[in-house]
Amino acid sequence: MISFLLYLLLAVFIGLLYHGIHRKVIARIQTRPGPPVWQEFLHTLKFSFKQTWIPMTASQLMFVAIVVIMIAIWVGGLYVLLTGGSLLILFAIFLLHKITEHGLGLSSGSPYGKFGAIRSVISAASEIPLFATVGAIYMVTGSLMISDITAYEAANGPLLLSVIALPMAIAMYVIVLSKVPYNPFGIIEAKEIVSGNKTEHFGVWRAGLETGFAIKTFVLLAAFVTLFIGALPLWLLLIAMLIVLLTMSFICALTPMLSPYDAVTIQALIIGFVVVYVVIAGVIL
Amino acid sequence: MYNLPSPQIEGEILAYIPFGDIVYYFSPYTLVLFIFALTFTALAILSRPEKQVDIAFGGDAYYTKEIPEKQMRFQRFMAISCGLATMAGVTTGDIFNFTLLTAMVGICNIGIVASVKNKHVLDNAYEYGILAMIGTLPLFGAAAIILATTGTLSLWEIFTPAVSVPVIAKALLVIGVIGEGMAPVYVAKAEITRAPGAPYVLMIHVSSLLMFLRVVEIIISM
Amino acid sequence: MMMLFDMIVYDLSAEYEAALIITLLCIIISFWAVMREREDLHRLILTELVEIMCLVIIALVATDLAEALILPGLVVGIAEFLALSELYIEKEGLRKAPENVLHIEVMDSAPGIIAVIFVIYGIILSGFTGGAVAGLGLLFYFMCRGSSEKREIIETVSGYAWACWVVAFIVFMAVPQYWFFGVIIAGAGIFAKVVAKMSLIGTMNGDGGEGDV
Amino acid sequence: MTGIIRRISRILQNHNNLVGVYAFVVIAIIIVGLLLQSPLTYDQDQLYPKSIDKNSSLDPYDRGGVPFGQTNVVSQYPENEPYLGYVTAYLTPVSLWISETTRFMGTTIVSHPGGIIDEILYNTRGLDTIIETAILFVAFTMAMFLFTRRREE
Amino acid sequence: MLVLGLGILFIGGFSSAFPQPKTYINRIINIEITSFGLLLVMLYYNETLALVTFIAVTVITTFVLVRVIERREAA
Repeated sequence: MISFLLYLLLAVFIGLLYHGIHRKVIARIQTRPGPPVWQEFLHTLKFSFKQTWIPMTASQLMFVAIVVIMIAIWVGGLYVLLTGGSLLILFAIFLLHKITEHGLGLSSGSPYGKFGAIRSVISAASEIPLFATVGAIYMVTGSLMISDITAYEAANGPLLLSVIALPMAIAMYVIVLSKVPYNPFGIIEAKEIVSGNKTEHFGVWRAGLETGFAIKTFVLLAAFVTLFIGALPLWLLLIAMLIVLLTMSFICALTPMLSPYDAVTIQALIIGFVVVYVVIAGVIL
Repeated sequence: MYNLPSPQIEGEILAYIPFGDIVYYFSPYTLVLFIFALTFTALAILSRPEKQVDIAFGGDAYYTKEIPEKQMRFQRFMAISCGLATMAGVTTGDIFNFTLLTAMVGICNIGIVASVKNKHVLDNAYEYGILAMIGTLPLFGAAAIILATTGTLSLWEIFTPAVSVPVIAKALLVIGVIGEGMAPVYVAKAEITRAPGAPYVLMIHVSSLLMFLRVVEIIISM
Repeated sequence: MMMLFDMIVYDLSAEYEAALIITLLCIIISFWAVMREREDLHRLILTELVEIMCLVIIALVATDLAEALILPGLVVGIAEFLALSELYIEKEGLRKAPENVLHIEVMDSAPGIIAVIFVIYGIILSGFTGGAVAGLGLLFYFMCRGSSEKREIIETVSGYAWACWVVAFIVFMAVPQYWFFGVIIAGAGIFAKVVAKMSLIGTMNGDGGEGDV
Repeated sequence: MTGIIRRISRILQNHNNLVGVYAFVVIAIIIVGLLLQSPLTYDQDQLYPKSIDKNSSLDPYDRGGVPFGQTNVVSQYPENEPYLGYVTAYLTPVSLWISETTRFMGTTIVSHPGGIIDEILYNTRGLDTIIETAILFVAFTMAMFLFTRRREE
Repeated sequence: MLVLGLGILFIGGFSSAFPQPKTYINRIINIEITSFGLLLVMLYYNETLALVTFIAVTVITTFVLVRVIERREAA
């Protein structure tokens, strides 16, 4: 229990730090000085001590509850990842995150939040087929327990190097990419709708959200590394996560934000390709 | 007898509740989904709807939309039924029961927005409704084909490796749930969530995603 | 003694697949029509075609279980159908009441007798099917006579019937030794429930106009 | 490439195309499914199998058994239903009378409380019926709400 | 009888999918033909209870439909 709490603190710390690094790298690629890497920390701390209230137009209880739920599901996700639970639960949590995104936007009554929430539903279209990868992983490893998958990798080498699993890794990469800030698919928080679904959450609520997002980034990156490379010692895991994140920073820095429906179409095409691949592989195997 | 033949997918069974041939069960996976559905149903019961802010174009004016009391009660009723159906749907251990609950989720989802007096929302709700209705064919069709080819409806029996379910039934089941809950079919669903009444409208998304998560588990285990 | 009866036990393996493939072809046709259709009301009508195809697939299984599954399938169909048609009227804003197109002479004289026949047969049938049949009779009656003030009573009845049903279910699950009690309550409850729902449709016929005008 | 993506997005984002796209996907799945695995063999070992006794006055629903005694019914989990088969053989006095006087009212009798369908609908798969009446309930509430509101205006 | 039922189902399905002329009433009548196919299939498998219920319910669906069409024509 104590060790889990320590991991949780680490996840928050690393997640916020990586967000900062992400911003810094993007800024440098775009030849801007960019904020210091500790910026996200400072943000969160600052928000924690700001004046806080609930907007009059909001659905009061939900406005608060949704922040709590958001943090809770990702803590749960971290727990599943650490205990080597079922991969299916991890992905369920990933999808539940879409619901909280939706709820965040809806609960405030603000039109910007509403737009963000609607876009969150739109983008759900492309992220749901992610389950094709889960099915494919089951086909390859014969188990969906994360502990079994890492054991499989220890015996047979990383999944990333196997021909069957490579397209799944690509699809998964696209999915994780769509969850880091400033990504080309990030239509939910696009700047033309202010901050999208986060617009009305400020003060402590915003600090809570940032914490939740930090855990989310940590869990997703760690899951990606664990799934496709294998169980690594902590320091190696962190380095691998950072490398994955850096590749994403490059993509984020160099691509424009897509229009909402195009973002969905592109993601859906990528994942549709993977589904076809999985089906064909399944028939041949 | 009530043990999953392949616990490495969703974990060991924690508890089960028998209702005759239909047995509900909790595995770690279904428990997570159940708790989530429960949370959002509680939210729908407890929280008041938000007052959606609309900007009047051509000026600085804005106004908030209030939901009439009667309509709010109706929406809440629909959202709660939807939540109950979802809670049952994610824990059921019977394929036909699952399809029935999915159909119920579909009709409740339409009900949540049916009371909104907005032509755009109603148009989309109608499209959704048509989709939900023709979605019952793949849904029940899949259940019937499974029954005919395997001779059982219980998920435990179907999950055993000895029982092979035809690909067409699996695919029809998935597409049926997609049609009912409209999980990835996004257009109309995104548009109907423009309706005011956040805790209830959110239920549309919650229920359809949870049903989809459940069907994924069923498909992988089959 | 039993040997004398000619017992038929189905051997379906031969015909099931062929029948299923033909049904699937029919389904493809109906979905093709849905795909081509652009008009909303035509789509609504086509969904009924789709429902029928759905029932055929279930019917092909041909066990008692299949038959028990057809009944829920039917009900889901009619329920969604009714809700959607109301939604259609709402969305198109069809507020104007129609002149009674279906007004023929039979509708003035027949309803009493026909309703009584249907209701009696429905009571004899009782249970689910009986409810549908009796409800049909009442529907016909209300539809012809046009009655709106009884709606609240009917709604209340259907609420109690539903409660009855749930009680019966609990009896079956919690105290199975009183199964007999359960059967009777359930039969009566589901009967009343279905009758009430069906006759509600009948009272809805007038719809907003003629009762008040 | 961008052109294609734009065109696909434009089709998908129009809600009038939604049903058409869905129908197309279903057709595609049926065709592909049939091609992939055409022998859909019927499993002989079914739950609640039928046997038709043409000479019984309960035809086509005579499943044998003694009233208030166990009858053989193939259900999924018989241990959950200690009184399985009791309902199947029970006839109310009215239905008993009908069955003794006529020979062609089997359907009428069996839909009367007591019969294999009741066994399934009430006892073994009672929850299905609950859900299905709940669907009916919800859909009617929705229709009545819209109807009443329109009437009040 | 099964063959006949499926045949009627097919013909009815086809004619209600592509009715000539394409009016609401025409389509509904064609759907009634299809439902006869279903009735024959049910009869073949001795599913008489389902058959009776189906007959009762089809009347209601048709009724609901006709009501909607009436209103549409009136508007």
